[in-house]
Amino acid sequence: MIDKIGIEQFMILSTLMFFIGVYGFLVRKNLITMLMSVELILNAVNINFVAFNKFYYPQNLQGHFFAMFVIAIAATEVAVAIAIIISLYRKIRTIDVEEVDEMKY
Amino acid sequence: MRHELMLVAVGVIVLIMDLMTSAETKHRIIPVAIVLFLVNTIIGFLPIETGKIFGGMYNTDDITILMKNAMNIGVFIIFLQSAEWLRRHEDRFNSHGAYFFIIVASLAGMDYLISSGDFLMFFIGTELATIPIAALVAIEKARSKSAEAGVKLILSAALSSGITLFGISLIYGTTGSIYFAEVSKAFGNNSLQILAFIFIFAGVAFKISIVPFHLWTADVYEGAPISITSYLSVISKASAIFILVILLYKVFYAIPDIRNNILYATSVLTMTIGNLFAIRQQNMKRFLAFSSIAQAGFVFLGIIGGTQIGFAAVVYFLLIYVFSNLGAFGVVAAISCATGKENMDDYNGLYKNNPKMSLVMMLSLFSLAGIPPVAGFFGKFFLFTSAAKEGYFILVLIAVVNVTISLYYYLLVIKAMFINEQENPIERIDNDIYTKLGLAICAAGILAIGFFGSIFDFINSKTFGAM
Amino acid sequence: MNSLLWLLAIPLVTVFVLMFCNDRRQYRLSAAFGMGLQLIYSFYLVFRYTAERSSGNTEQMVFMHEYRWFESFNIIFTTGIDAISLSLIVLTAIVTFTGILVSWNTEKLPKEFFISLIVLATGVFGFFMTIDLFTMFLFYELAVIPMYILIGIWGSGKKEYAAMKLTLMLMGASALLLVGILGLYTFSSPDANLLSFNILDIANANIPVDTQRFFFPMVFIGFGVLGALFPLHTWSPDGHSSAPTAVSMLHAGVLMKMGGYGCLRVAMYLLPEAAKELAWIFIILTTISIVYGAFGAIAQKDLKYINAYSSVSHCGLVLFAILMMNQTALNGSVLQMISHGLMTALFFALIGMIYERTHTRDIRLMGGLMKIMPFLGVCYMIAGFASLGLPGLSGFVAEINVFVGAFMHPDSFHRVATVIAVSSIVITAVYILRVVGKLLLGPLDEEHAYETGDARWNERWANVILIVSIAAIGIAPFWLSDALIKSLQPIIQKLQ
Amino acid sequence: MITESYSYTVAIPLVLFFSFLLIGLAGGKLKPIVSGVFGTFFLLVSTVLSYYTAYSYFFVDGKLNGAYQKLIAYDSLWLTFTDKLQIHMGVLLDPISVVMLVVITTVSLMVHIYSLSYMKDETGFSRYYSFLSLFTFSMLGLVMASNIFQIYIFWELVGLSSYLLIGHYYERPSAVAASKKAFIVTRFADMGFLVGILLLSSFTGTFDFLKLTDPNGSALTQGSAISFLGLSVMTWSLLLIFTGAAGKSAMFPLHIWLPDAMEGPTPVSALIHAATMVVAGVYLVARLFTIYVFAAPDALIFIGYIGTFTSLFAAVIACTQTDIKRVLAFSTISQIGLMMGGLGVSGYAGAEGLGYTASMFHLFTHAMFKALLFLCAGAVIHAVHTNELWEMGGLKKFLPVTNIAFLIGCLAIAGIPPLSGFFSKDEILTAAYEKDKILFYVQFLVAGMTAFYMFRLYFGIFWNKERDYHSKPHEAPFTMLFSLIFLSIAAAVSGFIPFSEFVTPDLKPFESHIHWSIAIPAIAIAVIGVTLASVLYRKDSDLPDKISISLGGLYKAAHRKFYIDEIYMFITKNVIFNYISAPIAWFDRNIIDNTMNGIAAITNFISVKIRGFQSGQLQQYAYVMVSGLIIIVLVALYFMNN
Repeated sequence: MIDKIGIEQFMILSTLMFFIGVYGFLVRKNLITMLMSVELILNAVNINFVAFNKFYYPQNLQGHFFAMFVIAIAATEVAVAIAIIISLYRKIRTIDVEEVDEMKY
Repeated sequence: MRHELMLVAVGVIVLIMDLMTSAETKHRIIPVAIVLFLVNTIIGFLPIETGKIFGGMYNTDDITILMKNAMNIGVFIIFLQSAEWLRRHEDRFNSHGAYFFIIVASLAGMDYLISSGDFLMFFIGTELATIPIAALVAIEKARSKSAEAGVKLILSAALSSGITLFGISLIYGTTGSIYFAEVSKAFGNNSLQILAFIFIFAGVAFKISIVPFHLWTADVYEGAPISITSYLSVISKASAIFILVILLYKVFYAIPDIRNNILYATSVLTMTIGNLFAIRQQNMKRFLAFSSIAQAGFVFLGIIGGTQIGFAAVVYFLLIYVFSNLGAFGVVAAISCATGKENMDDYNGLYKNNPKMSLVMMLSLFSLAGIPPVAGFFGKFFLFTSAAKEGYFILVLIAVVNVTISLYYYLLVIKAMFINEQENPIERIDNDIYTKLGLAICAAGILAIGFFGSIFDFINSKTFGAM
Repeated sequence: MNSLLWLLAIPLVTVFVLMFCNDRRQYRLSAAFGMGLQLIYSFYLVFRYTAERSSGNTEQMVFMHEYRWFESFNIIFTTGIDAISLSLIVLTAIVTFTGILVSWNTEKLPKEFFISLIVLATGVFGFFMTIDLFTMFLFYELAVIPMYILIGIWGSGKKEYAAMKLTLMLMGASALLLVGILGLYTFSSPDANLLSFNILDIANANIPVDTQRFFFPMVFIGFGVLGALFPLHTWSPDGHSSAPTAVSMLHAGVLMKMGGYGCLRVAMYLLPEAAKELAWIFIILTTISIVYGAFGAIAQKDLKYINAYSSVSHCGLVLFAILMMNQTALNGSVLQMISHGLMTALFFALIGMIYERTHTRDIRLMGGLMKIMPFLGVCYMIAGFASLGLPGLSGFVAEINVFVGAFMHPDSFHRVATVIAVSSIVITAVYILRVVGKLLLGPLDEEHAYETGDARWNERWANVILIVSIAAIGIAPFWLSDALIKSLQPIIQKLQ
Repeated sequence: MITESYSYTVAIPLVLFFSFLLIGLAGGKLKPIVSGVFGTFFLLVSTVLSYYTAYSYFFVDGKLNGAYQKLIAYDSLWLTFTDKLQIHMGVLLDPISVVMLVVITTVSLMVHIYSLSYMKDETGFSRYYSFLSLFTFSMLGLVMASNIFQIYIFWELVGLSSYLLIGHYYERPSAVAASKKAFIVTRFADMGFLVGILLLSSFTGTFDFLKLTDPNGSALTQGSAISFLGLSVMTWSLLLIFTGAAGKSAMFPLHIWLPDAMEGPTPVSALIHAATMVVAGVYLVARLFTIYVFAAPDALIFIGYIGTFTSLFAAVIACTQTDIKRVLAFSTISQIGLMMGGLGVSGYAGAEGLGYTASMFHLFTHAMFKALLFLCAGAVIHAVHTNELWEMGGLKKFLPVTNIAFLIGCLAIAGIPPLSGFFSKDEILTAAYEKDKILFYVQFLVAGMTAFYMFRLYFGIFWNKERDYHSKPHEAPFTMLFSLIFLSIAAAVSGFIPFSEFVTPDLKPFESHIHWSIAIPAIAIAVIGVTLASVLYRKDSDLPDKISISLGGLYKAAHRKFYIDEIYMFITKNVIFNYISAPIAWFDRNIIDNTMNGIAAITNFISVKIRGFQSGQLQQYAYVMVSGLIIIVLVALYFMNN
């Protein structure tokens, strides 16, 4: 059963994750949740890379490596983002994205 | 690879010094860092071997070196302009070392970016360039705007890199490689590949602030410390434009129609919307943000034909743009630093007490607007010429009309400085030697570059055209 | 050093010297010295030019010199003059010099004023002495921009509005112009590597008629806006009336001529087939310009507005003549440029001087000034007579050439247009005499305490120089006209 | 082909130009009287040269094979239009130009001398003399012109001098208005002149009089075949040229400026607005007579009718005016009308050219007696300081010399033999009689009216009731009297010049004699006119008032100059100013200007409207970004699949 899982399923999963991530980014009001949505997007990408590598191009490891770099960089990104969000929270006492609109027009 | 390594070395030295200095002596880092960076800049000009390493992951040639050197000069000017600001805001953050280190690191990221030969390097370069900058944008802890700008930058940058990455993954899936050279061979008229291309384009366009991916720009520029704003608007944008050209003509050259149509449409949108927003801005940083959005639209005129000379015009324009925009930002920075004033109204009667700064500002704005005899004129003219040579006359006409609109708001600033009067114009500002030097370099660049035609010819001899 | 480059070098050195001067006396002396030198040099060039021609040089352009600039685009800074550009250079030198004399007592920021003024003049000199489109365009814009600052800082009335309107309209026009120039460049040669901005090269290229049809309106309107082409003339009244005296002089006297010159040298010369096809549209517009400007002037009350509308009318005549495309009319158009340049400069100079003494420009509030300032009054009358085309002064020579040339077309469209244009001489007489009557003649209005005193020495000299030039052309037009006709031949051949 | 022996004639006008520059530039520095003497001296030089020219032309070497020659005495290229079409500045000597030289210099010299004392106490004495020099220069240049464009050039210049001299008292608003009116009306006419020249030259390809007026030349036939609105192009162009002539010579309906021009100093009126400039129109038609008569005879008929009508029209008005200078002005208009009428009825060859000869003859005699009348009027005004006829009277005992001079002038103009007017008018009437009876009867009537209104003037001034004068009127000083006496003699005797010996259209002399069958009725009607005037005005009586009241509306209309001025005023003030100029100015300021401003406003408006995109909301930014991306993808895929 499990060996019947083909590239299509991975593709469907990753696409779903990507769009769920985008959707989450667009509608969730909490900055941290938005950050998590981004993580969903990045993980969708990772699934893609790994799946493509595994199914189509097993002779090289480019996909796998790429996925690892993505994971690493996502981590740094999150670290910096969280730091900034904390800094923001200190100033305006909220992490609701709709409150973050001091600058506009 | 020397540029990147040099930058890392400079960064590390500054960081170590930062560790070894006490709070009272922190400001001594400033001259050391500047001198170090100057040395780095000068070494950058020394001859260097070109070629590929890491199996084509990283490559360097004359034009990338030229670009890196131009970016070095730009950062050097930014450092000069930020010295005063750093010293005055010592109380707000006491890590000058971090400031220099982060910028140098980000610059190294951009160097990697423009040298990249595969999508992994491209991705790493992008992130290395962006993430530290997001931290710097939010560095002014005392201002909520700074943190807000940081949040907006890091989140939207994350989204855009997610989109880019998704595109890259599709490219990988359809072509089986992440190397530019191999991807380009396998790339063709495949819907999925075009989808991927557009995703990647969107990611880069986000960095260049192309409409409709530009909305973060103004807020981030306004919220960030000025030196970071100038860094974002000049260095970051220039490197992104450069890599866009590489992508378009070294990787995705097989779809000229779609490419040109996208460029055409986004170019028109970018110029027009950037200008329309810029007209009403009162905050100088926001004003320059929108003006730089519009400028990016003009650059596409050079890119669209895909000719060698068009690309040369783009690089030439970027070189000039570095000086022009940094000149304008330098003046804004100096005034903001000395008086905290950033609004256009505050500039009324500036000429009375600060004639030299007003003149530099005027030169920079004229250069941005493309008024002869300053360099910006030549930059724009060549962009237009290269587009016209490919037959895009209507696009050129739209662009030139936009130049006229842009002239309107640039003139508003000039009007404020020279014509308007107010009872209490900004007092005479005594700039430190660094700021003066920085502004002088900008002014000299703006005045001189156009007259030396050989600069353009040199660039032209180094660039490449569509394959 | 190439003899034409001095025309750029002298003003630039003057600007440089001005930067290091530090009191008003030094500013004005060095400005006057520099521009005086320029004037002398331009006369020397006339002498050189005549000598060159009489020694048998029959090249279209003399003193040609090429400076390679941007090899990749084949942009070559090419200097060269013929009688047309030379006469306009002399005109510019005269007007600039008198402009500096007139602004002798500038109070506000004199250094900046003279620098801007000379930069503006440099743009004009550069425009007339080059024969490649790139440099021409560069100098064109260089001349337009200082205008903004000059009007904005030293102007009067709604100066900011006027300055902005003027600059934007002219730059908007230059947008069209730029596209036109790039079009000419692109089609200058079938070989993409041999494209050229050089006017003489482009003249030899065979540009397809369809292409010409597309670019001719752009170039013509682009330059035409500067030449106050109806209905795009509206920058002119506000701009002229807000500008300080010397700037009005330079602008109406010289800058507007760049429009006419450009139409002639670029639009007509390089795009002749389209010009022939599309001329009728612009003939209608210019005919309207001529009459419209003149009628508009009748209803004005402000001296500068009157003169601005009159400029619309006269510059309309320049473009009108250019569109008539024969030797006589083209000769007339160049003569009209020179003549209008001189007399409108004189007008604006006088208006400035009168304003300085009466503190008003409203003709209803003045009267009988001839009694207290006879010198200025006489000068004003002479300017007025030149403007209404009195024989013996330059305006007549120009207008006659235009009318005779225009009337040579045998078809009734051209003739009707000509007759309408001729009617402007009457309307001009009406508004000129109306102003003269109200302003200078009649009983002296005792209610207004005018600052008495006739012209000072600098003002006298400025007026005398201009009047002598006007009269010289008016009394002995043949030398100028003959030289112009020779230089016009290449253009006429293209238009046949 | 230049006749070298006459090349000195170019100095005749140039001397005066020099005089103009000298007095004009140095005028302020010189003593007034010195300027006057200078001016007079230079004019004397010109006069002597003119007389010498006339003598040698008419009596020594002007004739060849029994016909006078058209000599080009000087010629230089002035302006090139094309290889064929050029303006030259030249001197053309032929009978009419030589006659005009004599007339102009004579009258001008008299006026110069006269003005030395007449204008003595005026401010602007130097200015006056410099302008007189300018005028005389221009007028001489006009008559000596060798081509039609040169005429046009000097035509404008005389207009200018006239403008300047009418406005001599520039502080007087009425003088300013009059000068302006004179200039603009003639300018309007000149526009027709200019278009006429353009039209003429475009068909004949030349401006040159020698070519244009050569009866065998090709110029005459070109253009005749092309017609426009039923008339040949030649006729059109000549009619347009005549418009110019009509403007300068104050033909109906362009006569309105001349009466107002009397605002100028009286000697100026004598010189410019009676003797010389106003007859330039006649001169122009005479100059182009050949082409009129051959190429456009219908234009010539038109000229004859216009001239005759004007003469009647002006004579009627002259009977009702009370300002003595205006009476003289209308009389001038009337006499010029006669001259035009004479030209209109003339033929070309031999005795058929009587009208032409008569016209030039009348021009000559009229110049003498009308200048005389004006100068007398000046002397009178000088004495009583008013222009109003009814404020004068009984002056014959105060001003005996003036009285005699004025009487001679009146007799001359009335056509009483043996004074000059009789001869010239007789020839005009004869010519009209032979050609067109209607014109003859009208002119005949005019002759009677002329006698009437001139003697009305004479009796009104010198006889009638003596008024209360502020100071006792005194006779003019010698310089003025000298001019009067000189001109009286000229007016009296110049009729005996056998004009047909000298001035004929085909340049060949013919015999002319007095046609008593016409002369006797003409004398009779003149005598009737004089008698009538003497009955009415020699003594103070209320008869004139009664007559004028009984005439009612007609009198009033004539007195108000048939409301022509009001019509003009209506057209210029209401139609042109209020309905053309003001709306154009409004249109420009509001419509065109606001269109430009509107473009700017629209840009701004859009800019305000789209600012909602930049809401500060991060998620909205992301939303725009993602939807932009999706749109690009969709569009790209759509295009790819098509």
